Amino acid sequence: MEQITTSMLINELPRLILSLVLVIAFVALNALMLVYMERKVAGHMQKRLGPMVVGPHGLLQTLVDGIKLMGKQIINPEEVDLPLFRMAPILALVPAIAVFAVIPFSEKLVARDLNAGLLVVFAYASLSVLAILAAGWGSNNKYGLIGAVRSVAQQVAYEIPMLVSVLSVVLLSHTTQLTGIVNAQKGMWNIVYQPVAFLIFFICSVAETNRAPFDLVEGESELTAGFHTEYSGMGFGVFFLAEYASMVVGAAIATILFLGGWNGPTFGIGGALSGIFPGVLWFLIKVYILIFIVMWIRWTYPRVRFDQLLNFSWKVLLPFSLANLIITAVVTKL
Amino acid sequence: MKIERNLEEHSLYLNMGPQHPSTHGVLRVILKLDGEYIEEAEPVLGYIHRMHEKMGENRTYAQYLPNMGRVDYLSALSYNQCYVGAVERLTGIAPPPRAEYIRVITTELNRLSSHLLWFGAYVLDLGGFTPFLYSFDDREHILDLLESITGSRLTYCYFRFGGVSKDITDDFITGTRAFIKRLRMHLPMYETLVTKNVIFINRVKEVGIITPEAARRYGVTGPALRGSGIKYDVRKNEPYSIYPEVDFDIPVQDGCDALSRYIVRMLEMEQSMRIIEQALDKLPEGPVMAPKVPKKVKPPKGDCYFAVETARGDFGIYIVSDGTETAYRIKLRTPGFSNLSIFAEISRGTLLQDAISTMGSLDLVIPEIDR
Amino acid sequence: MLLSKTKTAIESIFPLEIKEADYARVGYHLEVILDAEKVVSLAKVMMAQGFYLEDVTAIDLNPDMEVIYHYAHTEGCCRVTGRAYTPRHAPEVPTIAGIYSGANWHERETHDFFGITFKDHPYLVPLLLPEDADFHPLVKEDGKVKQLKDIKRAEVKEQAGAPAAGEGKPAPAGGEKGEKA
Amino acid sequence: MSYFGEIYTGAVSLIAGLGVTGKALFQPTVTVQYPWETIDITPTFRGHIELVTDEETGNFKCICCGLCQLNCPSHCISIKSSKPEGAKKKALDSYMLNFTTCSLCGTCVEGCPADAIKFSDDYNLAGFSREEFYFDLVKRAREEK
Repeated sequence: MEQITTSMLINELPRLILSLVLVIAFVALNALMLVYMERKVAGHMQKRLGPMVVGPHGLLQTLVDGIKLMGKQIINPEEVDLPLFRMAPILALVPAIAVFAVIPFSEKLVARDLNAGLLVVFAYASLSVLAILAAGWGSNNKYGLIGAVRSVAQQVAYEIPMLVSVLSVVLLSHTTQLTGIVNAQKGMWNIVYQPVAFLIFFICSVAETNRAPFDLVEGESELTAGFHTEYSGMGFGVFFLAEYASMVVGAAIATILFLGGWNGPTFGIGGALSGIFPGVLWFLIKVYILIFIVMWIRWTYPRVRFDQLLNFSWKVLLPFSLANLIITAVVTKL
Repeated sequence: MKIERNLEEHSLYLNMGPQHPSTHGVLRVILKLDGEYIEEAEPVLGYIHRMHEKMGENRTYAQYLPNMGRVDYLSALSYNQCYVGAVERLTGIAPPPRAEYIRVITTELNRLSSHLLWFGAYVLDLGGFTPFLYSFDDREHILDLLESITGSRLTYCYFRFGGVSKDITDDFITGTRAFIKRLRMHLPMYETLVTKNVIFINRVKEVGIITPEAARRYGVTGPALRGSGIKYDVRKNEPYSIYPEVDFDIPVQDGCDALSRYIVRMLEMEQSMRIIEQALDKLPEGPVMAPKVPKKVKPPKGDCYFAVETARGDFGIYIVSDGTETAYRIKLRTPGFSNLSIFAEISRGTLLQDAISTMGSLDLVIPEIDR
Repeated sequence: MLLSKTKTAIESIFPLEIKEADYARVGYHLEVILDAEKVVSLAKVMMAQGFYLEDVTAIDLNPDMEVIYHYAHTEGCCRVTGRAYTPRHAPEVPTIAGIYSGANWHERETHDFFGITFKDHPYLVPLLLPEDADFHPLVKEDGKVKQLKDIKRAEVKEQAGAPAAGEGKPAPAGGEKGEKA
Repeated sequence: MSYFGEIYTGAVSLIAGLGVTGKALFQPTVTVQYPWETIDITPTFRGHIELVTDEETGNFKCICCGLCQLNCPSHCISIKSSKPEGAKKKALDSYMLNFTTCSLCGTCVEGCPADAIKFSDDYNLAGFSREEFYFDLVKRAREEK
């Protein structure tokens, strides 16, 4: 470990601030775009048009919605646990933003290229459950409480197969540094070697972000709005922002681990395409395709039942991911 | 029936409704929960009670007709049919055959629209948003068709004592045939999207078990009863109007669960389409109103009961006349009332999410329950 | 067949109270007129015969309120109407909620509307009316309430005139072709 | 069914579901952008009622018999009429429709012996107060002219 010195801090400070500003801007912009995209995708899947009024094809709709949310009164219901209640939205957003510190958008475009990047990602990601628990418990609402309790069980159940499936990627690339994992995929993307792990990881990341069909935490048909029932204005808005931020994180990690990160397709006929776009663009294209699939899933399926959700994780995902890990370990040692 | 609150226990009392996304209107259910398991459920009614029965005593027979569209706004024409049927039985007015055919065609279209709405709303209850809009897209065509005949889109007041208020047009007939063709094409799509979906099946299978014995104790009727393996349909058991002249089946499933009730309704849509097609083929010429209907309907003294099969079950009207222009007593026996009364029993011991899918599978329309 | 079977079953307990009704005109086959205490034994018979309860309701009459039980069968077409009378000033009927669970709500509703007390009812509080309602909307005002004879069909004449008189009338339910079948 | 069989059929059903919504994504939408686009109202549409004027004389067809007022289940019609001196027929002074309680059942139009009232096709009704829906049909008909 290097010794942290004052001069180092001074040298690093501009870079840190720049990264922070860029990441926050990226997250906010993404949320605006993704909400618009979600509404358009949902609309067209349902033979509707989606937002059409504000701006050309409703492009400015989410911006206006955001402004409206900011203008709303922030209500603190009686008998809430005020510190927890107010802290929860921030607690949800901060880890989602902090994760971006280690995500490499391209070879150079990474705020901090840690050698244990993958671990940092999962450490931060598991914090989100705390935020939901704080929100549900703090708001002194029975729907919120049930939602929060569901969230804990769900996160515990889905984190394990997710980590196990990621381990097999680590076995392949011999590193937990995210740039290292991407570089290891120069020749061939991991999805080709690890389709099962990819599928498990993808399902788990949908569940981790509490997106339909795994959105039991908010499950509006039984829990009205689950953990954020009592939130108004920007309190709700920040949760919303956090949800979309963690959606991007999930898709980004999946891209890095399985879809070759910023690498264009270097195999088959795709090899010719690789040079067309710069690395960042390749990365973002893959991320948005994954996000589109998440949306597609959301607007197609009904919500699963809670016990079945847990059963699916413990009885299907976990055995499959473990088997996959063992097979990978054996094959790489051969 | 009543939930006693005991603060010593570690139970959670959850007040679901009267404003709740899944109670379809203003139904309130007090739930006593142990974790997510329901220990007791107590439905609380009356939030949209309008005392339709009292209105019947204060209005003339003709003036009470518009009320029928408001009792159950989703199958208003079945209610129209029951009421005019009861008054016709009481007074001895006989509608001409063409009117009877038109009544059946429009009522079955109305049943289709009710089932389509239920399908969408049920999947919405289970968290699937998209099928809801697909079924509304189809339902909109029925509403357009019925609007072109009756003049309203939801609370129809179309049948009259001794006939119907307006003859159907050729446009309506071609439109109906085109719609049936369209719906036949769309039903397999619903099947792929919902019926076969593994998440959906897991949500409804073996959920909300209504045993045939319990169904009889509570007086459950309609698709909820037919999902418990009992082949009872007023249209077959006690045929009225022109139902004996058309060929149709009564779909029955014996799973006793929400899935069976779901499948019964989906199969019923096909049967409704068959009835409409046959009725359109056989549609006789002639007037649509009986020749001598008095301006003021004044049935003789006496009582009479008339029952029809609505989209939700057996709806009966019991009229007691004292020989004047207004009824002495009108009793509306609504199917939803009995169907909901079983909810407390079948939801006991199930998960909160199962209660939602059970409630949805009963196809509740609260105004009809509260009257 | 169902009809005759039901009739025999009811007759074995209520030989005097049972009457056959003209289905085409009134929409039910059998009518059982009982003392208020006997509604439970009728419910037991109906349960044993496989009937389900359509509804429980009442009519406000002077001097006795009429409580009505509609039963129907799922395996054919047979409707039975039970009628019991209870004094208007203090209406009271035993509950049948112990036999037909569905009667629980129907009786609560009737209690709301008419103020009829159902003896031994497990939970007789307002169902459709507000919890603190102290009125019964379907109880008629004193001037408007009628007697039983005012709402009954003039049957005496018809019976005297034998079936011929009934057939001579313009078919009462001629439009309901199905019912003749 | 076996463990793997269940997973397989489940996965197939899920993919088939994605196919349905995916196809819909590229199908034309059915939305009508309401304030800018409208659909035609059917001729049978039952809006609120309007007075019919006789094309020859330009007077209202109403003969002031009061049947509509009598037939209305919700008592939302009230007519005032007078008989000017020397005239043969009664003349309509005011025809008030309380649209807040009207249930659009059409009993009034059906019962009218002179065919003097009809349904309008006005479905864009909005207002800020209850009073805006107490329609004076005589005034409305004159304004329309």
